[in-house]
Amino acid sequence: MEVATSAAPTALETFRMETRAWLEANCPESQRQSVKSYTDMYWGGKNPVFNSDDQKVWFERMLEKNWTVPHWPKEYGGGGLSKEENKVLKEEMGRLGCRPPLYNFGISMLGPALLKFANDGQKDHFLNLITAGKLWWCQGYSEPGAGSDLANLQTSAEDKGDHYLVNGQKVWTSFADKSDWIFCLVRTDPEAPKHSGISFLLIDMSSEGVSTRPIKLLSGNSPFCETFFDNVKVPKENLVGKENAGWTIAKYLLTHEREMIGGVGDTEQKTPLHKFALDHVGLENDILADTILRGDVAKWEMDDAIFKMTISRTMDEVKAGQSLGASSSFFKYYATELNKQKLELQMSLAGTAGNQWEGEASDEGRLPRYFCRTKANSIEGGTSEVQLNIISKRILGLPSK
Amino acid sequence: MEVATSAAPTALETFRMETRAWLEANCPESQRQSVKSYTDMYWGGKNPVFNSDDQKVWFERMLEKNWTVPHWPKEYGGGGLSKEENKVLKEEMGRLGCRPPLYNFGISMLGPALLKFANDGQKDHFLNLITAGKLWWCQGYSEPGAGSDLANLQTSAEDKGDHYLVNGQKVWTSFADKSDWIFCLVRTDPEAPKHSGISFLLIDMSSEGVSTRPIKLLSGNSPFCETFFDNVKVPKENLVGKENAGWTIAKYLLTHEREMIGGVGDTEQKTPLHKFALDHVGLENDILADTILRGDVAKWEMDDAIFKMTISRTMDEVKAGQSLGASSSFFKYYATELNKQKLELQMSLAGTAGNQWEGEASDEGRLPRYFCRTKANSIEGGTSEVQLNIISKRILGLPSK
Amino acid sequence: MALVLTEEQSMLKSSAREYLKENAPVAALRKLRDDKDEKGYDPTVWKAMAEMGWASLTIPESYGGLDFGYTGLGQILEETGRTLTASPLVSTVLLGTTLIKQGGTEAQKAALLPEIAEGNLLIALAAEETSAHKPTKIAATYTSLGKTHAVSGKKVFVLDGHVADKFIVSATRDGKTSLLIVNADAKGVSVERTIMMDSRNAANVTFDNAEAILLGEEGNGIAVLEATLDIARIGLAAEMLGTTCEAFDRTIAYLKERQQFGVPIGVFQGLQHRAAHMYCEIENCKSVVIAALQAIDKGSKKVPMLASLAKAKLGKTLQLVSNEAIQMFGGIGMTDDEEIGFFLKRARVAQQTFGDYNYHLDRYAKMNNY
Amino acid sequence: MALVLTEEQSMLKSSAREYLKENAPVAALRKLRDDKDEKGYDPTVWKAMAEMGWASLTIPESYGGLDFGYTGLGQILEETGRTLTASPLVSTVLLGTTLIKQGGTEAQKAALLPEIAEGNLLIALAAEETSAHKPTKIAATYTSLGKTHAVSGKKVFVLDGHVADKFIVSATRDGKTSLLIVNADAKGVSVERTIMMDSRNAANVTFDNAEAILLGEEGNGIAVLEATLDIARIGLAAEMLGTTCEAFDRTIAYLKERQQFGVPIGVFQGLQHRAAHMYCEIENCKSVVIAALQAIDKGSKKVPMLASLAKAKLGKTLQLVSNEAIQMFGGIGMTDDEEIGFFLKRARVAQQTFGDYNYHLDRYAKMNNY
Repeated sequence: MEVATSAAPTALETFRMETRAWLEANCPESQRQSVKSYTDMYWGGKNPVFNSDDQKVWFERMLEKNWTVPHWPKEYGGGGLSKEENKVLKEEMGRLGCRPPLYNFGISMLGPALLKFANDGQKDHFLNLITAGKLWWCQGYSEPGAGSDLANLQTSAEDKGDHYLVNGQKVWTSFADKSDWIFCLVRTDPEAPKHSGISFLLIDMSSEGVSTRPIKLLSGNSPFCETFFDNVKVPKENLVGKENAGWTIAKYLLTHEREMIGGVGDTEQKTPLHKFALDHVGLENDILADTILRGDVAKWEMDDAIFKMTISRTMDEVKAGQSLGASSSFFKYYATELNKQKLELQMSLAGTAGNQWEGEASDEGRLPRYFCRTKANSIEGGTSEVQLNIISKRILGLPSK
Repeated sequence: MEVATSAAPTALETFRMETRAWLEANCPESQRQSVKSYTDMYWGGKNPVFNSDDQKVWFERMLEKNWTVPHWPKEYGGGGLSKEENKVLKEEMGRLGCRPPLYNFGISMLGPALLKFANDGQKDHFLNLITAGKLWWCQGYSEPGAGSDLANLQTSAEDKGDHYLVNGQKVWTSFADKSDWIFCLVRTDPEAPKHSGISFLLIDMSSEGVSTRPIKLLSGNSPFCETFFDNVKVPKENLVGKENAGWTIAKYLLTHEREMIGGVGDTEQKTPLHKFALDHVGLENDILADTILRGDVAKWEMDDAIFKMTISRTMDEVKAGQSLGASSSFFKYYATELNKQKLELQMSLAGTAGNQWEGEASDEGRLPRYFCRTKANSIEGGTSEVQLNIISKRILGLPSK
Repeated sequence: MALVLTEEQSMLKSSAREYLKENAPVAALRKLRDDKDEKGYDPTVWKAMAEMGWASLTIPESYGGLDFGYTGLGQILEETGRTLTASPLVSTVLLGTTLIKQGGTEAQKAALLPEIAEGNLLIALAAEETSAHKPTKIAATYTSLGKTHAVSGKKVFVLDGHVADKFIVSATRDGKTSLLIVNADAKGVSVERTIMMDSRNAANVTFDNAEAILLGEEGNGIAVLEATLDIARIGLAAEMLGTTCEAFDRTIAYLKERQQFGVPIGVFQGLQHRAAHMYCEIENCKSVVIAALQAIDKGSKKVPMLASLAKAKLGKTLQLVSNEAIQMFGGIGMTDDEEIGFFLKRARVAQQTFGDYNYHLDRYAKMNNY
Repeated sequence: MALVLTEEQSMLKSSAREYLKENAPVAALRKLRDDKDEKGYDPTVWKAMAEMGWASLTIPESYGGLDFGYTGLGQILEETGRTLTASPLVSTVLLGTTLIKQGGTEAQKAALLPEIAEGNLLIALAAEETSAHKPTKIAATYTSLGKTHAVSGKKVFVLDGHVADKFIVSATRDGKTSLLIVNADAKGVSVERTIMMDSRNAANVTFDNAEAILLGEEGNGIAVLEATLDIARIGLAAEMLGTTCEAFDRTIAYLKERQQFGVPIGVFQGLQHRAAHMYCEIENCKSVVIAALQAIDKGSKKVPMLASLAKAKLGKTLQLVSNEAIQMFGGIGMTDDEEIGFFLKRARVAQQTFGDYNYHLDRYAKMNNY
């Protein structure tokens, strides 16, 4: 037990004990297994698909407690938990290994933007739908031809009085083929400088003129899609924030995304790299048989261990009142480069068996497909080059011209 | 013997046999030892200093055969050898280890420029002095504040009718304190675009207003100096090429310099790196005791061996008629980076003993001073960054804007 | 020998490039993959290659070959590396022909080499037994049945194993290592095709007392295998050189074409310096490959050293270049629609074939006694 | 414990920075070097440091110390790393005090620690015997003379060896390893100062049956030595962090100021990306240093692991940053007049002190059983 004093428990300690008891009683065994891919997750939506009864039960029980998004205000269907309570809940869920009952870009990305930039009506309407898991959201930022130059977007939203007429194309819209709604950057003023003519728009994916096409990656199938808008009518009330002021919202969201990607690191693999090495290469004279790979593995593990300390240190500093600022670029850059290096090493350690792309023996090429997939880590959510630019300009103050 | 045919020897074969015999008879034993530093070399000059009788004898014998600069035309005191003969002479000198009888920037750098750009009078006068070793030359290109941006030079030469009045400062002028003359880039038109107002001028270092100051490096003393011009009068006949057309000559010379530096690589150390490693670290289980350094040493030796093949291949291609072009930038970049890496490895291999800066045990810090000195390899003669710029623009054709 | 191609070699190379661009581009590999083609290579193309003499380049004239040498074969391989062409060139010509030349009896040469030259016979070397390259650590065994033998053992990563007519198998008996020829249709042979990430052909092959005959003399298996592998490493390095150059060329072209922030991304010095560095490494790759190929043709003692140098350097450089290619192509490079990803995948498999970078680094150090 | 400084630690750090900037900047080291100063450090500065309590930070209050902990000492070391200050902090405080605290008897602590706290006693650890760091491979021996002992052996790279009042020497007898205290003026002690590239103090010291007393118990030499070295590695890493940060700060300032082609060179993306990468590595250095310092103060079992992590990471990063600094400063950075070169030189010596990058990489792998 954490509490060894004779004094009465604090409110937070009571909350912890009650939460623990409730989770133990209510979280089905199967929902305590770690998530292996996005197909293990429940995403909600208009036409919800549960992949097991347990998943449904768990979602419904958590929904009832308003714990799908425990830290949002109660008026929007959130749990209204304080920062401290939310931390306790997370810790206790982590202790048991409970899966989040609901995944959705509405929670992780759109929600924070709505809370900050939306009007009351929008908050009321959309945040409640999000906490209830009633809409599956996707994100419409990137466009072909834009890439790192995100602000160079061409999808247009023409003012038609009561609605916008949207035309254009988005890429890298995850789950667009399954989503109910999309939050989107569109160009509302083609004459303005490129950052100034952008607006933030919510679009119903069932609108006429919206179509999607899945993108196949090097690694195989993916949740990514291309999304096409062909004379799509969008009511003006779906505009978030002011017209032509969407870039501010976009930047706010991008920082969120970057932190997510940087922080997540490698969710797929929990085994230490040297264990993987020992399994594949073995010992010789008490050291890893391949002495050159041994050095590379040690170098990687040291860098990784130290980077984790930096994450802790930064969290401690934020708690102590310092702001995170542009260092999310550092996390994004470093975490993704480390992950790529790790998979390079694993491929070397696995030898020719690691090159098998199909078949049971290789779990349908799990390793090489993940290897290929990691190559995108340093591209999506802002390339490594963009992160280095941000560091050199915003943190180091190096001149632009 | 190279020749195993029964036919009569060709003229070139005869030349080879005669040359070999002459060298064997005439090159003193001490002049067949490898050169360890510039103090072992004979540099010529108005006040010649020979560091041994052998050095004097060797110089005088070679001078008599006009072999101080064997491939220059006879009319300028050169040997008038054909390309093939010159190659044979070099090979035969290499076979015996004969030192060049005369070192001088007049030979390696100024000479080629004079041959290409000077008028007949200048050629007659200066080339004969160079082949006879009667002038010690230094080079006045770099200026403080110019650095990689060489054309940004400020030393001015004002037209005063029959002479120029030179004012300004040069840096990195090797041996300026010992030299008789300097070949110099000066600005003759301050109004012109920066590449267009530059002229190539020869200046007598004994002129009034010329002074020098040696530069101490990280590694200790060096042949480099700062050279100051304070109202120095230079006769107009010392202008090489046209006024304001000096940049062409400079570029021509720079390519020469780059090749020299790239080609030279490491003249100081001939022991293979792994021998150095074995001497310092030793074997354990039949492999180098430090397995991590072992990998680094092998990696370096492989890169070095392969780079040497590239030098051979390029020479073969040049012989086969291809032009060298901008690939001298590649040689310069790669050779100097390799050399820096080598010294990093040697410092690691030598351990704490390699950190001794003074004293007999360390030969007065030979290793760490050389280590420090190599850091300049990737700066002098055009930085690595400049070389990479040249490669990306001139070879790869990447755009500038 | 000067480190440049002869006129004949250059001509062979250009004609190969032209043929492959037309008849076996990357799109052809994609089609084989997407069609789940049973053979995994195009027999029509292979037949044409044989007709152009590509299968005969290293076969002496006395056996119906062109006796053109490995430097010539290297040019072909380099070009197939550019187009990522799946063909039996590596299995049958680079490995098979070399094994037979190095180890076979006069009769075996006379019987097999002309068939290979004609494009009628596919050979696969069954040597690897573990995921890590350890060619001389052999668990497979054979027994003598008088004139013939019987081989047992499990082999992995057998290139073109599922389409080969004959296997050449490494196995031991009483401490002697030999190579044995086994017909693909012999009893006791079972072949399981493995689909690899580069969409090229490989298989796991099990021999259960399969009938075999010795390739040449008994007990010379290690010597022939190692000599052949060194040649194969060099040939593969030549192929990887083509793959590296093509991936690089495509990347440079993309840097000039792709617009971001109103300029082609090739103006950014961060990318320029990385591209220039790759250029330097590729120049070095060209040197070691031609030096190594010529060493084979000269019968130089330096072949093993050059084989490790070439395979290591190309492995490292192709890894660098294919990774940088994806990064510089950005999101588009991650899609299966864009061909650059095929180069990344091929790079990884080629890296693991015949010993990876670390294997050859270690071997190089050992050859220099440290 | 949160990975941030307490208010007291931050204040200590700021005041140290101010003092050192004023009283012991890089110029002071240059002067000691150029004057061929006999001591190689400034006793006035050392006295002042002691008066400010820097020599007492890790000494318990009962022995006249401040008991402020190693995290506090680390802040001082970091600041001396910025100014490259030559002082007995490493030899006497980081090593000496720790050795006595870890290994000494009650009486030894009571006698020696207050003297150190006052700045009156300099201690040098004589442990290394070879150029490579192998602290537990000890050839020096000692014999018993009843109450006292006699030590013989040759020690190298003894930090502050030529100015120390007492040596603590590692030596063996009958398979037992012990630490022994030898007075610098004892018979049989000969000291040869070695001038190192960083202009800091070191010496080779020979003991020829020199009179000695045991530090604490016989036979606990390895344990005390290793525990002390791990603390010293972390302290040195803190010092190296300061050196790294200062070299980096100066480089960034130079990138903003130096004009080439009409612009500050900091606009070039090739340099920007390298600078940004260094920034990331330095952030990591800060994390591992504070985590390791706090681990000492917590008495954590992870100290050895963290010591290797910290020393390795700082060694690698300081090497990178000091090399890049010279390259980015260009020609001016190569001159002795410019101070940046002092950082390169210090980087190399610090790298070799208490085990270099490879040593700790290897040790880390061994600690993780691979």
